[in-house]
Amino acid sequence: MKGRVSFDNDTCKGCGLCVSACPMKILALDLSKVNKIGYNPAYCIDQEKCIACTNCALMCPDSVITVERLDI
Amino acid sequence: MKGRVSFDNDTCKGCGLCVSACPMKILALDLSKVNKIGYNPAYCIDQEKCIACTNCALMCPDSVITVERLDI
Amino acid sequence: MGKVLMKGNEAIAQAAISAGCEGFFGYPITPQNEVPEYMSKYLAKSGGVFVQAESELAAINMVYGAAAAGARVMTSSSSPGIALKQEGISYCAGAQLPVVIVSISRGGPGLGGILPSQGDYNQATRGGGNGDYRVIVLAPNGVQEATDMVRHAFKLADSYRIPVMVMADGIIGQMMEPVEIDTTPIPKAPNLWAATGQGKRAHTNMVNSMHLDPYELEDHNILLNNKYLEIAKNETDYEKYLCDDAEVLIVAYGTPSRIVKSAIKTLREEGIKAGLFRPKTLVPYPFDALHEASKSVKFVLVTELSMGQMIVDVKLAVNGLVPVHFYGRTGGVIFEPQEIVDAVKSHLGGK
Amino acid sequence: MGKVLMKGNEAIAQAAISAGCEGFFGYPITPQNEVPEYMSKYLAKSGGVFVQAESELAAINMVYGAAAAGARVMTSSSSPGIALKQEGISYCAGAQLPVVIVSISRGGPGLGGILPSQGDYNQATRGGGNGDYRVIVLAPNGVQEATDMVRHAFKLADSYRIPVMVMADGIIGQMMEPVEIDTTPIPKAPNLWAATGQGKRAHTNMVNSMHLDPYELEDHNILLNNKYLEIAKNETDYEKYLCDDAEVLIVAYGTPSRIVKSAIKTLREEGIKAGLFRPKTLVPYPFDALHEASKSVKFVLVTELSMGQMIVDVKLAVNGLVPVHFYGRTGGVIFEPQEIVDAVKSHLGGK
Amino acid sequence: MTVVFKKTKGLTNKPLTYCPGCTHGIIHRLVAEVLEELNILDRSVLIASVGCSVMAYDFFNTDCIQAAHGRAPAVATGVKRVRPDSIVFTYQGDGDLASIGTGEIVQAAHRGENITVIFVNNAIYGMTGGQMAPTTLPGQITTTSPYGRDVKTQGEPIKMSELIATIPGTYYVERVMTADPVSVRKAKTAIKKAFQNQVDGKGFSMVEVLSSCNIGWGLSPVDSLKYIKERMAPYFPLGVYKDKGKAE
Amino acid sequence: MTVVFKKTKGLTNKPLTYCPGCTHGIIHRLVAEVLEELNILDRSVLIASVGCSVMAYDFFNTDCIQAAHGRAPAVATGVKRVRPDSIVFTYQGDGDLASIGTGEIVQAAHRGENITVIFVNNAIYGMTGGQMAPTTLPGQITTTSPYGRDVKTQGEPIKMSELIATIPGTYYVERVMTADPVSVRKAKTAIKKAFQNQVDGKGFSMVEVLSSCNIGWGLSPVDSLKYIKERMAPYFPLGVYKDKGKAE
Amino acid sequence: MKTVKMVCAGFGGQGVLSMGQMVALMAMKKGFNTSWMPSYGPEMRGGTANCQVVIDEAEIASPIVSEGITLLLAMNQMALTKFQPKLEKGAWLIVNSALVDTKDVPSDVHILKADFNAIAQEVGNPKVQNMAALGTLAAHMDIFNKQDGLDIIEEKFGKKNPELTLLNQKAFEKAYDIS
Amino acid sequence: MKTVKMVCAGFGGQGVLSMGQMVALMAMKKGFNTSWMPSYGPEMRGGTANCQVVIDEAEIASPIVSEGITLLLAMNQMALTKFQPKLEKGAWLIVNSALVDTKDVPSDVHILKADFNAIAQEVGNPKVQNMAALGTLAAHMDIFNKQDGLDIIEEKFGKKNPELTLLNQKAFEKAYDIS
Ligand SMILES: Cc1ncc(C[n+]2csc(CCOP(=O)(O)OP(=O)(O)O)c2C)c(N)n1
Ligand SMILES: Cc1ncc(C[n+]2csc(CCOP(=O)(O)OP(=O)(O)O)c2C)c(N)n1
Ligand code: SF4
Ligand code: SF4
Ligand code: SF4
Ligand code: SF4
Repeated sequence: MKGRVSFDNDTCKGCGLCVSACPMKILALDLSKVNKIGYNPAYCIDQEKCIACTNCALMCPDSVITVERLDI
Repeated sequence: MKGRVSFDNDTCKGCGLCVSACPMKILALDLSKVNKIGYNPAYCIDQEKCIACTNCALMCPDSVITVERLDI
Repeated sequence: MGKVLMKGNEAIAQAAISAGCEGFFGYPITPQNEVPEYMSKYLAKSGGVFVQAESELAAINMVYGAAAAGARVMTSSSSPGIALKQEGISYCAGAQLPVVIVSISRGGPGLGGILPSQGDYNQATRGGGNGDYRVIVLAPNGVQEATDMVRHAFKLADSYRIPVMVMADGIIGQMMEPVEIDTTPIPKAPNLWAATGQGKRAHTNMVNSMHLDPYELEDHNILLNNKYLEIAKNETDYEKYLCDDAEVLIVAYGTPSRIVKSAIKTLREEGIKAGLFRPKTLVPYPFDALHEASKSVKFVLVTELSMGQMIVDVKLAVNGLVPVHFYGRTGGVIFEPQEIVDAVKSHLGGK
Repeated sequence: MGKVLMKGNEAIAQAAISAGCEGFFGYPITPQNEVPEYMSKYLAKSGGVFVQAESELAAINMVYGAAAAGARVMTSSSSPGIALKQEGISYCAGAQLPVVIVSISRGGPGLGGILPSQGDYNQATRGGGNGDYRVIVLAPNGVQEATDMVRHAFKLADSYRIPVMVMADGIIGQMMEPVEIDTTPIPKAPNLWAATGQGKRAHTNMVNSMHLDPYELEDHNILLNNKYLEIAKNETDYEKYLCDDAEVLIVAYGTPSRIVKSAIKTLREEGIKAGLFRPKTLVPYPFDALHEASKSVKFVLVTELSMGQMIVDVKLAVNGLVPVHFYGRTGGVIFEPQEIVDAVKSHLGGK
Repeated sequence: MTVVFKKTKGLTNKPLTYCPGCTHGIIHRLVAEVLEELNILDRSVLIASVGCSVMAYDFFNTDCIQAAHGRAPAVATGVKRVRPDSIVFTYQGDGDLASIGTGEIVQAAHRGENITVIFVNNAIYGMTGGQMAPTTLPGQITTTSPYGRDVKTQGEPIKMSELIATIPGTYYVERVMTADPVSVRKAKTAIKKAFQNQVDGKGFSMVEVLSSCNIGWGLSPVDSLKYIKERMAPYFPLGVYKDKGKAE
Repeated sequence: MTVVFKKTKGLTNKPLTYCPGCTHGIIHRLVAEVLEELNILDRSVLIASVGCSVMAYDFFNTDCIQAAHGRAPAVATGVKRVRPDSIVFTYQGDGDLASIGTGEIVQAAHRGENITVIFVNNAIYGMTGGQMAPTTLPGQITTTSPYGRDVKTQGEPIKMSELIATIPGTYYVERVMTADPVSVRKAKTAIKKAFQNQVDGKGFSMVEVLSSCNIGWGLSPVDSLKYIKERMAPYFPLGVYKDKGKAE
Repeated sequence: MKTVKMVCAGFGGQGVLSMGQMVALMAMKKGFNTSWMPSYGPEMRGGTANCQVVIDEAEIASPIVSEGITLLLAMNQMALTKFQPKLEKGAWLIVNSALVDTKDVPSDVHILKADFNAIAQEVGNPKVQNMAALGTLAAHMDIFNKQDGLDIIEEKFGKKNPELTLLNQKAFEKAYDIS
Repeated sequence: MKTVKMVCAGFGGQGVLSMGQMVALMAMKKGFNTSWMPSYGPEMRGGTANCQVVIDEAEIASPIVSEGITLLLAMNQMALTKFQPKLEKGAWLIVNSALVDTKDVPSDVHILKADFNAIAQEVGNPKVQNMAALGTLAAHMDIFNKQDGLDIIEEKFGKKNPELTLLNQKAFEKAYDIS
């Protein structure tokens, strides 16, 4: 694991832009949940693979995403 | 004489644009006259030299000038 | 054609098409967007021209040009957009052009809000354009009347060569009601004055609002004023509802007048004889009829969706005969019948 | 500093500079051109900013921006130009910005003429911007008063956070009269609300006229209205001239009021007791004082350089007490004292 | 004798109200001659604007509409759209077209309106007494740039032909001048083309004419012509800025 | 762990009111990040315009002024002239800047106002329900071009960066987009430059950002990004249109 | 007849606006006065929508239903939360039981529930949940019968798309029958 | 004192506007109320100009002199033609005899003539003809004396250009003395 991505779930609008931006294809919308504002929020299906490229965060219109990098 | 130039005196505003446009330098303002609208009108001092180039008429903002050419 | 359920804005647009509108020039603004949208879809199909102008300013000036060229034309907008049209409206009035302006008003001032309001009464009736001029202002109380008035507006514009405004609150623009749109063709007055290219005419035509000589401009103003007096004589219109035996006269226009009617029913059930006076033309205002109607009442209550603008015309009409009170809500808030009932009762006081 | 002979427009500009005007944004239009011209020459020298805007629309929005940033600012224009500013004025009023607007009016409607007129009374007092709002309107009767009122306008704008218009006819703009311009500094009200960059402030500032929630917008409208009521209580101003024993009351404002004074002298010489009531604030209008003054007269004669616009306010004030008559010239024609004398006599009739 | 030059029928008999030597008069004549030569006087509708040429409706022998300051292209749009067979042209100064009317001219070009625009650039507001225009030259003294136009605070003069040429809807733009007989002849050719384009249904055409305002500039009429050539033309280069016809 | 990306302090905590996937949000963030990085949040004054971003005053952590439709550059002029030390920027849509506000944007550039303009071109009027904008693509269906934009009667889309670049007063213009992480990074660089120019007193800078309106376009958020790249960018080529800094 | 003051509210995609329109249309066909008023403007963004339908024998006083709602269709929880305080006593509430929890609704309100999602799913298209709601509504309101609903659906979709008509009618009928 | 209602009219270059201003200035210095009003606007074009000066002990009623002119300065024939019908009985008329023919002026008007062009020529600058006119005017009007005129010229031109002051004063004096 090089990176970690976390979501401020209740501000996510489920637009999926992060999902399509992730080069590792590790993001998805959680169709099983509806958040406070009525959307299926995005989540990371495999944190291990995150390379902390910040692409998802760059594309998120609602500043939902925080990205951290493993300090080695 | 190749041409003849005539002026509608009472519409002339004495601006002198024709005078400066004439390649033959045969036009002038008549300082001895004041026309109906209060200006010194332009006139031709030497009709003989007119070459009917229409430069004067082209430059007259008030369409005061008529130019004729001698038919030979 | 029977009744159909239609959104006010669309019905207004369709009414204009049925009236033979040849050109529509407008700009988007809530809550009137369906007018240009409908026009973009259907006007060209019936031989007219739709142009989305770059602004309200451009729109009113396109209308000015098209009307000057003799076409039957319309524009529409809402509050800040109508503010931007003021210079152009003054030009149209000055040049005596028949144009129809639809105003679907919302809350102000400034950007304000987008919900229904009657805060643009002054804007419509006193203008804000410069100089002595008047435009006719019609105020419908629902979708059906809005379509009828739009058609009527074209007739008036044509026959008096004057801008006519149809002013409706955002409710009328946005709601759907059953409506039947008259499709009778409206003949056009001959417009021999129009600037269409000289053609075979003996003289050239000129459309203009400038008169540099003060005496000429004064004559022109007198001519405009005489025209207005003529219009006031012929075209003033209003509705009276249960006024004959009324002890309380409520004055309201537009959609709120319907709320007032329902309040009047309640009041009458409780033994209070209230009546409604509803101006249908805001310019010319039914001063005389309202004066008459106020003669036998205890007081007049003016109700508006504003802080009180029409009240000035009501006071002018009543001219001191009886007290004139006011009840209003504003900003997009719409009063309930009960609020009117309560207001009437409070002014009746210890009775 | 003693009296100097100055053109009205230049004196107005100088008065603004003396009042500490920090920014002027305007656009040329006759008959107010000397205002921006003077400003371009002298305002920067006294530390202010002069910008020739690309249009009246831009000018009023520059003023809006500069005022929102806390500066003391002014714009000026004439009839069609003021029409174009209506949306912006409504924004200024909505956002509660202290701005001064000078209107030097000419004949209308449309392009009209350039000679003096009072046909913009409605434009000034009823706006044409959208929504419920008021601006204060001051009406000077000459160059001296114009300068005094411009300075006063800045004070009022500041202390009430409201647009203030100084409306003068083209005569005042164009003529020269002896004038002494007060140079006392006018302290600025603290404008903690201004958007100047957050700096060390704990919170950010926001200047805005939009309120999407109707109840919020209603509260805002009520706030604006309360402010206006406060202004009406404190700031209403007028002049009475020979009113105490008057049997005829003439109402006039601006330069024409001086012509009326001279007519009154003639009338009194002929044994007719006439008096002048001159509103100095058109908004707020001196309704109560005029009502009082009309109590003991036979009739009221309203005189305007228009087809009759202020007459509406006069009628509201008189409220049916006595007849209200009208005499006006328009289009740039200015009445002579004798015309007023004749009008009074004709209404006195068989007397 | 054959008449080789006489006043065009495109102008009325009313004396022009321009100051002596003002080249508005030359431009009027050129336009009128073109309308006469193209035989479209009876189809033409002039949209007069606000500026010294506000009364152009008195001078052109065509139907006319007087437009609000800056709005002539919008008015022209209204006319042309409902009367597509008429020949519609605006006649506008630099205050009118390049300042208050910026939006209208840009957007008429953007829509590709099939109209003709005669843009008279005299680098000043003539009518209102010589205030600065957007085209006033750097350092030029006017009544609102009394110390000379300061490009730091008042900007560098705008170049409308260049600007309008970038708009995809524009069909033809050329800048000409009225400084001498040669340039006047060229100006006429450009104006003719701008009208011919409209006759042929090609779309938006504009001719910018560098013109004089001797009163506003404080120069003699003759010196003003020199000023056009020596001061204005270098800043506002003459030439064709767009011609879709050439590209076709 | 080091945080390599988190929400900027340049934005407030209020949730954005834009539709899901609307790239207005990305542009907001980029601007806010730049203000934070340049350390000018406390000097900045946002001029919010009328459009979907009308409530931008709620989202930026700066002083704000809400301007009338199209007039933001005039409002910005007013602010900047009386408060030259503040950093003044407008945030405008294509209806606001390229239609009703054409005059104001052109003339602010013409005067060389030292302000920064963020121009969000989404080829449609989002706020009012998806009407045609001057930048709507040929054939694009909107609520006022229900049969697709017809270039014959509605013109070809206007290219504002190209147009503004012709104005002598303009210092810097670049067109960028928000179609993918790479273009978003480039967009930020451009925006930063546009603000740096203002800090350095250089003059008028504008960044045109091709943005999405998935609701107005009737596409999914992800497809909208494709539309930007594949449909918009070819018509509105990305790149620097003017940079006086380079020329210096 | 007592004035019907109805509000239909839900997410953007749930078809509440057109459902309200069809109620008004049915009322019109039956000879009643009626009005339909949408919420409009920026608040539409973010995915909630509502409309107000008034039905009356007399002229419609106000098309705005701000208080005294007699009939509420709540297609999601937010809708219920927003409009419940404005229900009048004895009002009717129609909810999509799949998404809405009614435990906090006061007892003086008559609740009609059905799982519109399930019905739509059964019929084969999740989009027709609004027609299922229309079915429940028609079953409840005296002034409408089953045929009115089927006819209005026919009228609305008939020409364009017979298949869609059938689908919608099926959803309507299913809900009508179980109500 | 009877109200002075004066009109100064002539060609654009003849300096009638500033001449009128100096009359108003003199009046102000003398403690009178006064106003000066120019003709303005497009009619200025084409080279005619005029202004109106009112002087009064009481407040100035109207600064516009449209009728009842008591004093007319006509610097050219057009000026006389235009304003003569508006002269009141017993009015004073000052004309530039070089350019203006007064044969049609009614006998109830007092005419003061001088060749202002000639005077200006003598002094050496044709532009100062307006100061010559001022001289004639000052000589005629009770409220002014010679020194008033000399002072006002000093004040107006003094700082900028002492030479010009002298020139103007000379023209003024010459005309004053022969009047
Ligand atoms: C709305 C409006 N604003 C201002 C004016 C005043 N005005 C008349 S002409 C003019 C400018 C004219 O300059 P330009 O267009 O360059 O033409 P020119 O007179 O130089 O030929 C202005 C500002 C007006 N009539 N209307
Ligand atoms: C004077 C005026 N005209 C019209 C409107 C209505 N209006 C609000 S936003 C808008 C257009 C917004 O489109 P755009 O600028 O492209 O921004 P977007 O919503 O797409 O972000 C319009 C026309 C208004 N508020 N004021
Ligand atoms: S981009 Fe942002 S809002 Fe969109 S799904 Fe991802 S986290 Fe949610
Ligand atoms: S026609 Fe030519 S030669 Fe003859 S006068 Fe005119 S300019 Fe001179
Ligand atoms: S002011 Fe200038 S532009 Fe106007 S007519 Fe005179 S010279 Fe021509
Ligand atoms: S309407 Fe379009 S531009 Fe507006 S917020 Fe929604 S997606 Fe964004």
